[in-house]
Amino acid sequence: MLRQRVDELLATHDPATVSTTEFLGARFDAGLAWVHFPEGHGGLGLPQEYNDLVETWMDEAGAPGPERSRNGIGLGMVAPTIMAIGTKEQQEKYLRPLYTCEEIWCQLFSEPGAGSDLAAVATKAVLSGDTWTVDGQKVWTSGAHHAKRAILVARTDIEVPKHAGLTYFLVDMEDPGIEVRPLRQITGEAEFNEVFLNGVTIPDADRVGETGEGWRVATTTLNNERVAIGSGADREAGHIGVLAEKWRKNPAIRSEAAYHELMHWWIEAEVTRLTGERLRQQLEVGQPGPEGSAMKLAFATQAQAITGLAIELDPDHGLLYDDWTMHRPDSTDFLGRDVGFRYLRAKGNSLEGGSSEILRNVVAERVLGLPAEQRLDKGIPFKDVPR
Amino acid sequence: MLRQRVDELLATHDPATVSTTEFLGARFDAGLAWVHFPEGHGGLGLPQEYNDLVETWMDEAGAPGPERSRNGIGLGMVAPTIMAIGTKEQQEKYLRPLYTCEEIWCQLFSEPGAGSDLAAVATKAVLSGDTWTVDGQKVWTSGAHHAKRAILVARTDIEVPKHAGLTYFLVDMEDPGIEVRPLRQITGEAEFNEVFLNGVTIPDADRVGETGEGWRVATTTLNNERVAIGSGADREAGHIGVLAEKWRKNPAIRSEAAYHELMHWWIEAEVTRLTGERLRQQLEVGQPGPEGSAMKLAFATQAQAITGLAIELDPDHGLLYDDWTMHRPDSTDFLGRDVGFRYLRAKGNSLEGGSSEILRNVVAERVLGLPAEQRLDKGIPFKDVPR
Amino acid sequence: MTNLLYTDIEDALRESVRGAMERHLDPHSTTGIYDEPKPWESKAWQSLTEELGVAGLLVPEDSGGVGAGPREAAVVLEEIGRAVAPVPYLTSSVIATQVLLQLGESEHIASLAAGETTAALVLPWAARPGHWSPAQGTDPVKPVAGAVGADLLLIPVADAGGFQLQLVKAADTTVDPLVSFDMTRPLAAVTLASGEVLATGEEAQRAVEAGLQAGAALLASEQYGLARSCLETTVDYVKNRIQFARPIGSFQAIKHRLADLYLEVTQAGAAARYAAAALADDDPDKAVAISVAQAYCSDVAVHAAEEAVQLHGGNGMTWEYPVHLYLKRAKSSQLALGTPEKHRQDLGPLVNITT
Amino acid sequence: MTNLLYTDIEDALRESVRGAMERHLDPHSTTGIYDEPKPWESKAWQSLTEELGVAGLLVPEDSGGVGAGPREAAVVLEEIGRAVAPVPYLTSSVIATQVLLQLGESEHIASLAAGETTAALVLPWAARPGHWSPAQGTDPVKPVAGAVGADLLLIPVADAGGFQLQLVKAADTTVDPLVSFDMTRPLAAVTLASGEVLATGEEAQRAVEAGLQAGAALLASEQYGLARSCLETTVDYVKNRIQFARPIGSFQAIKHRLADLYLEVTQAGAAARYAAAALADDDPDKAVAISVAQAYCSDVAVHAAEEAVQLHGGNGMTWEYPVHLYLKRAKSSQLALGTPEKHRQDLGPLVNITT
Repeated sequence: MLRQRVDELLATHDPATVSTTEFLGARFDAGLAWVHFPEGHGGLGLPQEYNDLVETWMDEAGAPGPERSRNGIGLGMVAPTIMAIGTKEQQEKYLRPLYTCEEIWCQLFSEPGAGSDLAAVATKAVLSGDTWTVDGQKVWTSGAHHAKRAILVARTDIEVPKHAGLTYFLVDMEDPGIEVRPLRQITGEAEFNEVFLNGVTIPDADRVGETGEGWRVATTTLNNERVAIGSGADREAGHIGVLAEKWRKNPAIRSEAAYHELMHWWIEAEVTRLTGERLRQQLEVGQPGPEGSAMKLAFATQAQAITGLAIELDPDHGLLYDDWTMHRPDSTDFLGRDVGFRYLRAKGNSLEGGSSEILRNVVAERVLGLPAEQRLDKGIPFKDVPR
Repeated sequence: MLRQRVDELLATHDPATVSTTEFLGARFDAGLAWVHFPEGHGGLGLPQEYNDLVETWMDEAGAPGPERSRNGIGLGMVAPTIMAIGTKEQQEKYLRPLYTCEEIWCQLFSEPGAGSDLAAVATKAVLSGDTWTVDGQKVWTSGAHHAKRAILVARTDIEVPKHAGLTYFLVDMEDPGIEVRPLRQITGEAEFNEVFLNGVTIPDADRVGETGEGWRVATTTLNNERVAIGSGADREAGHIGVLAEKWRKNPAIRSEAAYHELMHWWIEAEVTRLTGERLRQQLEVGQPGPEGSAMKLAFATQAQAITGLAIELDPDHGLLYDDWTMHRPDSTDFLGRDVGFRYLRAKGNSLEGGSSEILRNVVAERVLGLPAEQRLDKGIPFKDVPR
Repeated sequence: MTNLLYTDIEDALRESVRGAMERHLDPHSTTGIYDEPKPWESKAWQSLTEELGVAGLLVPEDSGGVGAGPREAAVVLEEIGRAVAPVPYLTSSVIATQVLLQLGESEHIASLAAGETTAALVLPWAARPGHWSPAQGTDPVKPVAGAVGADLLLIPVADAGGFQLQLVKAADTTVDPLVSFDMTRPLAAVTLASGEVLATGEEAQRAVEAGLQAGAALLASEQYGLARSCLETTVDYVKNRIQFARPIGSFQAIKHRLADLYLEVTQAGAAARYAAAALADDDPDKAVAISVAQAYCSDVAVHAAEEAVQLHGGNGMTWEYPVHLYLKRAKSSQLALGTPEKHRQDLGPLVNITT
Repeated sequence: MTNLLYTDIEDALRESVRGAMERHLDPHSTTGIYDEPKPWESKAWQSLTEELGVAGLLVPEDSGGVGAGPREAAVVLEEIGRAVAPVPYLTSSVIATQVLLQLGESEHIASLAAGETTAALVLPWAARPGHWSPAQGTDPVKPVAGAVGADLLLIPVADAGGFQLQLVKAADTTVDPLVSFDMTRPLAAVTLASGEVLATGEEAQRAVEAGLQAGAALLASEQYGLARSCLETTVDYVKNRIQFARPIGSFQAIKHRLADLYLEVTQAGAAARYAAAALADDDPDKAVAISVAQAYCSDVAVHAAEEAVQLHGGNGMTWEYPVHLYLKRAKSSQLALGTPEKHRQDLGPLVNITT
């Protein structure tokens, strides 16, 4: 039955001849975008595990899926959130162009004053009639300069404690009140942007969830971000593989001391890989484990140590850099470019997507059950909280 | 003038013929025990730096000083405290036999429930007439089994915050209410004791400082404990020297990987030595630095890592132990005995005399000026503090 | 990739072994072994062998065993590590048994599988797969694990006649107990004596090597069990120990250290499981899996025990608290069957990384 | 032991240098060097040389210098590290100057001491005392520090005629700037050209060696200054950055990390000072002091800069905050004049520890 639907789609829309956008549109309409979504919204109301099957068949037929590297926020975070919490109108309006990648999405969450403390968002949204007006500044937004839409968390009430005064919106990035500036990083590149919002208007119809429910909605979305972790990786995937290959090819960089250092990190990377593989097996049988947060700690530590070691092993090369010119790359490849870039870029691994400090808190409190930090802002109206 | 006094003492009390006790008594009476103490109390009211001079002359003449290893608490902590804060009667009664080592002192501070949190002492002292009655339990008391006297911190008021309800006493260890039990350690030895106090009586005349001033008095004494740090040490003093010597004598334990590990710790030990030497030079010119607490962290880390490495370098030997028999040694030699003992004993280095965790707080707050931990027991009567 | 999860049967096995350890061992009597050495705690061993029959896990049913395998034995060892149990499971039921299995020996294997007799491979305890030498000359072999109290000794010897694996009855030679850093797995000096020749030459070599490989692969599970127990005990302690009017486990520096330790212990579990699985599957990656597991789990166990001592504060330094038993077992096990340094050394060439 | 404290004169010198750096350098224009490379920030260099005359600290008065020594030069370098100053002090006023001093050269030394000209020793920047090779053949030498913008190049060359130290005017050859990881000390490929032969054979060897020793000894002070600055900046940042309604510096895990870093930085200061003093005293322990200081201070500087990036959070990852300048300088300096690994390797035999 499902197989039949796929065959029909492939027969009527030959991937070799129709454009990707057209094919994806047809795939969406056939309910083969996310088969666990309801009919009419890109799905067929089937159990989630059938998705993998469809992906496999599509791959076999050489049929395209949406490019995750171009619309990661849209596909990974926005679609499940809109499906779970959005209105029928939102689902009808946004899911299809999101899936076909005609509309790229970005995320307006972090702010200069709300990094680790994400709920401290100060960008404010004020309702007048059925239109919200938004003013504030967001930061660390990737892809903002070619995004058509954004998800936004803004403060709609300063009289209540910080988590209670947030609301979640869908924003048109072509609003004239939006200014996107590249945010240049330590590497010389600008992978990310700062986004300034000055009198940006949002119809109330583009609010997701109730006013004041923004934290809950945003958390739903963030949880979806974790799905990627736990997929099994090959041995020597990642930085260790790059370094091991260099070692094998270049006898001049070898030394006894470096050998033991290299083997130390090789083993660290391997045990993290094994841990990820086990987590994948657990997920497969429906027993998710709490290892994910801790594994992200390991990935960051290893990326930073291994790239640092790689620089030391070949000083004549490590003293140089490939290119400091300011670029705005379309996607991030941690393993791309030269060793100096990889070293600098890896510094972000312990900050982005939950800093290592925050993750250690999470592991200590949620996994080990140790007492939480005292919250000085608990129960205090946002306007009275020290910032 | 001072030299003359020393010569006179040596002439009248030939160290070669009189007993050590007699000589020390005469030295005390001559004001040559601590020349910076007042006359009549073992001193001559001179500046403190003359002490070194007297020590040098005594050494040259082969004359004995008091044995610091036997009466370290008495000499290092009790004498300066009694001199600074004690009554005239206390000074007259205790200083001389302390100096001659006829009376050995021990310290009754730590308790099972008051380790890092020293001010949480629960041993209570109640005044009736002019006699205090003490009940409680102390722990980690070295030398309690051959001490004649003790300094004690006890709680005399549970209605005030914890630091304010303590009082400092001098205790006769021969009181029938005192029971000393050896406290066996991880090494198999019992360097320390538990001391149980059941209805121990102390005349009010043996209170040091005012009632409720015990924390201040105890702190004075603890500060005196730090004097030892900062004395310059020779290169390869300590655990690293033992291991380096073994390495030199025993080619079988050498390997390239171990070489780099050994050199790593050799360098760590050397830079700590240089830091100590610099601190000594600073003290000499009257510019004490705040490095002491941080250096203790380094000593503990190095002692633990180096002894652990020493075990790994020679597995056939490291698998064995010299002796598990329960002993009560008179003094502690961190470098004594075999490698297994040194490894286990070194574990205490990050706990005794201020745990590494407490020391990091001290460095962060007092040296770097970072905000203090929130004190949940601040301003709360001791009786209401969670324990 | 091979399955890294526990089966329901393994979960049940774990429960049984844990129950037996809890019933028959208590830390105080285990500590007593340091003052009054004895080869092992007989009630616990009796329960493991007679009641649960786990000494025969590696042995096929037609040889008198249970016909399970390394995955199941690894679960038993996790629980033994958890309890620092003073029983000769690793030395007799894994290493010596594996040596005899490799040889297809039939006379003694059934009584080993039943736990009626115990055996030990007579090599220095730090010997590791690929790097060991048979006894030569007349000096006793030391320090040997599992020999104190064993009935049978498997002694690799080399003399003018070549390389032999001999089986010597303990009664026919001298086993001198040594004062060991870890008295829960006491070591001994074993005097050589001639006995029955079980095998010679390459066959004997392969048998010894198989025993050491099984030992190194499964020691990792014992180390993991020990490390995990240290973590759990310490988390429990810091939740309940009050200083400065709050549990010390509420101090962030302690929380973060325990989070890091959780990561290490979790990863050690995956590494140990992979080694057990690779041994069970006779996977071509077996040697890699063993070196990775030994290099990693050895250090994690030591680190977990060291953190346990430190975070138990003064109590961790006492003879009365059982924490020291874990530290001693962990540190000795780090040396056993090859130190992490040696395993890192061995691993490189297996994955085409050399100097 | 030699004096490890700063004299009043040195304290005054530090104040002057710090003032000059604060007046003439700001992080934004220093960052600008990454986009528009220039050899060094001329105002800062002018102030150091013309106003303060510190380029001549190592040079005797009768050769046109100040007649101070390595202790004083070390103080200047601490401040240069603190400011990640893009000035050729280490390469010209220390290394090249020391080479010429060793030779008793008189023609150029006075103008170097005055800062009117700058010079560079043409060896790969990772060359270290006892382990370097003169240029051979016709390939350019790279990566060379201090050559971009230098007037004079001191080039060790080896050919059939033996070993020579040549002095080549920058105008007479090609100095190709390289895109450097640390653009505040830009590197170059230097094309060989014949020039004046300053010395040959052992005399030339000794001069180059003296330059490298002075460079390695005093680089440690630059690294210490950098590390200390990172610590101070970070402590200041965490006191003021509010998250969760409190300064992030009130979180214990961060406090403990900074306490550990304080220890490292403090020890780096002692090690660097001892190296400077041993160089000043021409102490028999000089080689030990240099290897210890280089092995230790290199890593501390990197660690301090890495912690600064992490504890500045997202801001530490930006181009706008100056933290990245410190990380790049620290990581490059770790490789300069020998990595810590190489210095540990060198140290052992000096203290009778060998494999």
